[in-house]
Amino acid sequence: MTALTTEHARAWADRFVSVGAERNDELTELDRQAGDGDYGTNLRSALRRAAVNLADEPTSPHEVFLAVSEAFLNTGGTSGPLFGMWFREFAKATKGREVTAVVLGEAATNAVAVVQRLGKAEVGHKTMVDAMVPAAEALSAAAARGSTVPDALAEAASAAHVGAASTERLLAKRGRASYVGEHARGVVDPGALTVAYFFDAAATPQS
Amino acid sequence: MTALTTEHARAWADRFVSVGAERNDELTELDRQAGDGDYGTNLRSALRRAAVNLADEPTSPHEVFLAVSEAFLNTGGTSGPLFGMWFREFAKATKGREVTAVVLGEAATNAVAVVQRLGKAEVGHKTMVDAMVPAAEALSAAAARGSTVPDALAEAASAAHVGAASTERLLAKRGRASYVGEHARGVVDPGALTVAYFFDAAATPQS
Amino acid sequence: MSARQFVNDPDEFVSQALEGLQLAHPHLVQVSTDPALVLRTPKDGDPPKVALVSGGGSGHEPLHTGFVGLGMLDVAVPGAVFASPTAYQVRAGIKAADRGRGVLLIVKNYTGDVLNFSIAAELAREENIEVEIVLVDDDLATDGGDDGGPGRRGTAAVVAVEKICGAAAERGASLTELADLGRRVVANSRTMALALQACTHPGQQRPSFDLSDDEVEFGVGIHGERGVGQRSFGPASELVPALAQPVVDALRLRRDESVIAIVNGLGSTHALELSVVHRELAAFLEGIGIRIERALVGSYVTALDMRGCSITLLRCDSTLLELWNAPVRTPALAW
Amino acid sequence: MSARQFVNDPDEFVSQALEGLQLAHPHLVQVSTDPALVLRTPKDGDPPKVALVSGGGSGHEPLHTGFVGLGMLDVAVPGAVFASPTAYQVRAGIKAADRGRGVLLIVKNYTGDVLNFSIAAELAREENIEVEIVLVDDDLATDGGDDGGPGRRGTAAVVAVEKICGAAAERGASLTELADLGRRVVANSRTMALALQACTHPGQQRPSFDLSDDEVEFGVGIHGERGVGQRSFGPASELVPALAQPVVDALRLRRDESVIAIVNGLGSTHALELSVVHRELAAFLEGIGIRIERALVGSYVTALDMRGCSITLLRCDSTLLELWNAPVRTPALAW
Ligand SMILES: Nc1ncnc2c1ncn2[C@@H]1O[C@H](COP(=O)(O)OP(=O)(O)O)[C@@H](O)[C@H]1O
Ligand SMILES: Nc1ncnc2c1ncn2[C@@H]1O[C@H](COP(=O)(O)OP(=O)(O)O)[C@@H](O)[C@H]1O
Ligand SMILES: [Mg+2]
Ligand SMILES: [Mg+2]
Ligand SMILES: [Mg+2]
Ligand SMILES: [Mg+2]
Repeated sequence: MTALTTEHARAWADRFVSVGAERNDELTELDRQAGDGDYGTNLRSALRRAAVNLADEPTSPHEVFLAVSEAFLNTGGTSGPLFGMWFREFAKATKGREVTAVVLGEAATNAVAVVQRLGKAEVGHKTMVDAMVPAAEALSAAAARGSTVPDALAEAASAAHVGAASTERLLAKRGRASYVGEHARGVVDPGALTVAYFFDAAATPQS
Repeated sequence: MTALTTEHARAWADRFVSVGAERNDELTELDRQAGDGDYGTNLRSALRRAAVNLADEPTSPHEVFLAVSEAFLNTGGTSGPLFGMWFREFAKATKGREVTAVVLGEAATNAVAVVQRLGKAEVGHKTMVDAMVPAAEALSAAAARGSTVPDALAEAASAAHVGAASTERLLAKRGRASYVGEHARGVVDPGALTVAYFFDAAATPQS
Repeated sequence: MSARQFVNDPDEFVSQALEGLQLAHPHLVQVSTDPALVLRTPKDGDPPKVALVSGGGSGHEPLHTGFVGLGMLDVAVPGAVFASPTAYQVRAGIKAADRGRGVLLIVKNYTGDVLNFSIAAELAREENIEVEIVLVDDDLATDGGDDGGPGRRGTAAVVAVEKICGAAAERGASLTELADLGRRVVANSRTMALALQACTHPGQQRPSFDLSDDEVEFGVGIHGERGVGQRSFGPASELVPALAQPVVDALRLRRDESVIAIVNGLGSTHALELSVVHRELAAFLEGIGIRIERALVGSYVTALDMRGCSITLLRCDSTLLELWNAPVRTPALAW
Repeated sequence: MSARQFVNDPDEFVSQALEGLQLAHPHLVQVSTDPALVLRTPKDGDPPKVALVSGGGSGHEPLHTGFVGLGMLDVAVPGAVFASPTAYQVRAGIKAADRGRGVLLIVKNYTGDVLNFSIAAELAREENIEVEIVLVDDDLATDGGDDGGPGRRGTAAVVAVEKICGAAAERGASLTELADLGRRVVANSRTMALALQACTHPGQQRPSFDLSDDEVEFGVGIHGERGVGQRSFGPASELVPALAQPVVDALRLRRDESVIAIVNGLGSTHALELSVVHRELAAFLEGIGIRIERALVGSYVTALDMRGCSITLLRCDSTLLELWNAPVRTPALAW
C-alpha cells in the first residue's frame, strides 16, 4: 500500500497547471460553442493563482490540494467555485492522513457530492459532474481492489475521459449550455474535460 | 382736451389682440430668421390670456392696461415679461386719472425706461426698444403740442413703424438675434414691429 | 451616436470606481481592495448587531455599494461588471462584517451569486460564524413555474430587503428573525421591467441589443440581456399599466391592500420620466383600490446605461412600513 | 438606436412629472399647479426664517424641485423644459415662500431667468416683501470677459448656493447675510463640463447635436447646446484634468487650499463612471496640493439625458464647510 507523497502531489498539481494552460484555447472554444466563452479566462486565472500558491512549497498532499482549492475559490465563473469546493474535499480528506488510494477514493466521493449539492446537477446534465462521478467510482473501486495510488488514479483518469466524452451527445440541463438547447449537442463539456485532464496529470510522465 | 375712454381703451386692446393673431406667422418668421422662432408662440399665449382677462369687463383704461400687462407677465420668452412690464407702466400711469395725451406720453416714457432698465437695450440694439423710444417721444411731443389722444396715438404709431423699420439694417446687440450676427441683418425685429402694431390698434377703424 | 464612458482601463473600471466611492464618502464607507469590499465606517460605541452583507456583479450602482451604512448594509461585495464576486471574496466580506451576532447574506438569485454566496456561507460556518441567506427572486419575467430551472431573477426588490432588514438589524433583531423578515419581504414583492434601449458594456461602442423605433423590450433583467419579447412603444399611460398589472396579479393584491412601490430607473432614465412613470403607477393602482404607502422613485438598481424602468410592489403591513420608514444613512439612500 | 422617453403628451411632461414628485414625496413637498410651484411641506412650530426660492427651466432634475425641503429651498419654481418660469409664476413662488423675514432668490444666469426673477422681485417688493437676488454664474466655458454680453451661465454651483444658504437660513441668518453668503459662494465657484453625447428633447427622436466616435464636446451647458469645441475622446485620466485645470486656474487655487468638489452627471452618466471621474479629480487635485474637504458625486444638475459630466470646485473655508455639512432633508439630497 503506497501512499501519495508530497512530491507526487506537487508534481500532479504542477502538471495540471501546465496542461490547463496548454488546453486553454480548446476549452474556451467548447464554452464558446455551448456557453459564454469565458471558461478559459476563468480557468487561466485560477491556475495562475494555483501556481502562486504552490510556490509556497506545500509540505503535504493536504497543503497541495488546499493551494489548488483556494486558487479556484478566488476565481469567478461557475466552474471556479465548484472546482474550488471539489478540490477542497481532497484537501479535507487528506488532512493529517496517509494518502492511500482508499483516502483518495473517499475524497473524490465526498468531493463530487459537494459539487452536486451546490450545483444541483445529476449525471447526464452535461457538466463536470459527468466526469467526476465515474472518476470517483473508479477510484473507490480500484482502492477496494487494493490498487496502488498511481494505478487507481490512472483508472480514474480513464473513467473521467469516458464520462467527458459522453457529454458530447447530451443536451445540457445545467449551466449556461442549457440556454442554447440543441446547439450544445456535439460539443464536449469543458468542465468535464478539465476533470479528465486533472486525473491525467497524476500520471508520472514517461521519461 | 379729450381723454381716453374706457370704451376706446377696450377697443384698442381688442384690436391689438386680433392684429397680433393675424400677424402671428409673420412675426414668428422674423424670429425664426434672427432668433429661435418662438416669438409667435409666446405672443399668442399672451394675447389669449389678454382676451380672457378683457372678458372681465374692465371699468377704466387702467384696468384695460392691467389686463394686458398681467397676461404678458404670465407668459414666457423674453418678449413676454418685457411687454408685461411695459404695459404695466401704462396701467400705473393711468390709475385713477383722466387719461389725457399727456398722461399717455408720461406712461410711454416710464414704460420704455422700465424695459430698458430690465433688458439693458439701447436704441440701435435691434429690439422692441427701437420702436418704444420713438413712440414715447412722439406721444410726449404731440401731447406738449396739445394734440388729442387719437392724434397723439397716431403719431406714436408712425414713429414706432419708422423705429421698427430701422431695425432691418441693424445687427442685433441684445436677445437671441445677437447670437446670429450678420444673419440678423435684413430682418425686422418682431418685438419692435409688435410695438408699432400696438399703436396702430389705437386708431378707430374707418367704417 | 457613440456610447463612450468615463473609463480608463475597462479591467480596472470597478476597482477605480470603488476608490472614487471611498473618496466621495470617507465618513460613510471604507473600501478594501484585495479582495474588493465596501465596509461601513464603524462608529465607536455602536452595540453589536447582526451584520448584513450583500453583493453581486457591478454595473448596478448604486446597488449594493451605495447602500452601505446605517440602517442598511454592513458590507457590500462587488464583483466585476455583471459577474459574481468570488466565494473567498464573499467569505472575506462575511468575516469583516461579523460582530459576533451572525451575518445575514442577501443574495439576488443568479447562479453565480447563489453559488459563491452559498459556498462562502459554508466556509464561514466552518469558522463558527452563524450565517443565514435570504434569496431575492422578485423578477416576474423569469417566473417559469417549477421547472427546476434557475428560477426568478433577483432585481429591485433587493433594495426593500436591504432597507427593511437593515432597519430591523439596527433595532437588535436576531439572525433568525432577520432571515424570516427578509424572506417575508421577498415573498411579498414582485418586479417587472421594460427597456427603451439596451445598455453598453464598458469599453464597448454598441448596445447589447437593438430595438426598432416603435418597440420596447418587455421583461428585461439587469444584465443587458433581451427580455421576454417586444411590445409597441407607447405613452407612459399605456406602458406603465402593462408593467404593473402582472405584478398586481402575481401578488394577488386586492382592493384596500397597501404597498410600498419602487419605481426604478435602469440607468439612463431621466428623473422627470421616472416621476411621470410614478404618476401613472399611482393612477393605475388608485383605479383598482390599492394604496401606495411609500414610494421610492429613482435609479437604484441599474443595468449600466440602459434606458428603461422597473416597477416593484411590496405588499406591506405596519411592521414593514415602520421599518421602511426608519432612518437610513448611506451614500445613495438617506432619510 | 432610438431615444424615446416615458412621456405622455410632451406639453404635459413637466406638470405630470410634478404630480409624480408630489406623489413620491408627500411628506417633503407639496405641488401647486396653477402656477406650477413645488413647496416645502410646512412643519408646525418651525420658527419663521428667511425663505429660499429658486427655479428655472425644467429638464435639469433633480435641480431645483428635488432640493425643496429642510436645509435647502422653500419653494422651487419650474418652467417648461429649458424655459424660464414666468414672472407671475415666480412672484407666486415668492409670496408662497415668504414668512415675513424676506425671500432670497437664487437665479442661474440665463436671460429669461434673470428677467423673470428680477421682475418678480420688483413686483414682490411693491407688495412689501423684502427680496434679494443671488445670481449664479459659474460656467467657465462662457467666460467671455467683460464684453457686456450675457456673461457666464449658471450651472452646478447653484447646488452649493442652495445648500449653504439653506443651512444658514435654518440657523436664522438675515436676508442680507444670506445674499452676501450666496454671492461669496458664487465668487468662489467655477464649473467646466463636457459631453460624450448630446441630449434629446422630450418627444424627439434625435439628440440635439452629433459627435463622431473620437470626439467629445467641451464646455457644454445644460441645455443641449454645443460647447466651445471638440476634443479627442480619451481615458478619464486625460479628460478629467482637462476639465479641472481651467477651474483651478480661474479660481487661482493654490497649494494647501481646500475645496468642496461637485462631480455632476449630466443625465445618462452611470454612477460607476462618476466614481471614476471623482477618483481622477482627487488624484489631479492631490497632485497640485489642493485638498477636497467634501465631495458631492452624482447627477444633480442634468441636461435631460445628456451623457457627460461637469466638475465644480468651490474654494471653502470653515464657515462654508460647516454649512455644507449641516443637515439637509430633501427628495434628492439628504444627510
Ligand atoms: N450546475 C452545475 N453543476 C456542475 N457544473 C456546472 C454547473 N453549471 C455549469 N457547470 C460547469 O461549469 C462549466 C462552465 O464554467 P464557466 O464557463 O466558468 O461558468 P459560466 O457558465 O458561469 O460562464 C460547464 O462546462 C460545466 O461543466
Ligand atoms: N434685452 C432686450 N431688451 C429689450 N427687448 C429685447 C431684449 N432681448 C430681446 N428682446 C426682444 O424680444 C424679442 C424676442 O422675444 P421672444 O422670441 O419672446 O424671446 P426669446 O428670444 O427668449 O425667444 C426680440 O424680437 C426683441 O424685440
Ligand atoms: Mg462560461
Ligand atoms: Mg461566464
Ligand atoms: Mg424667440
Ligand atoms: Mg425663446
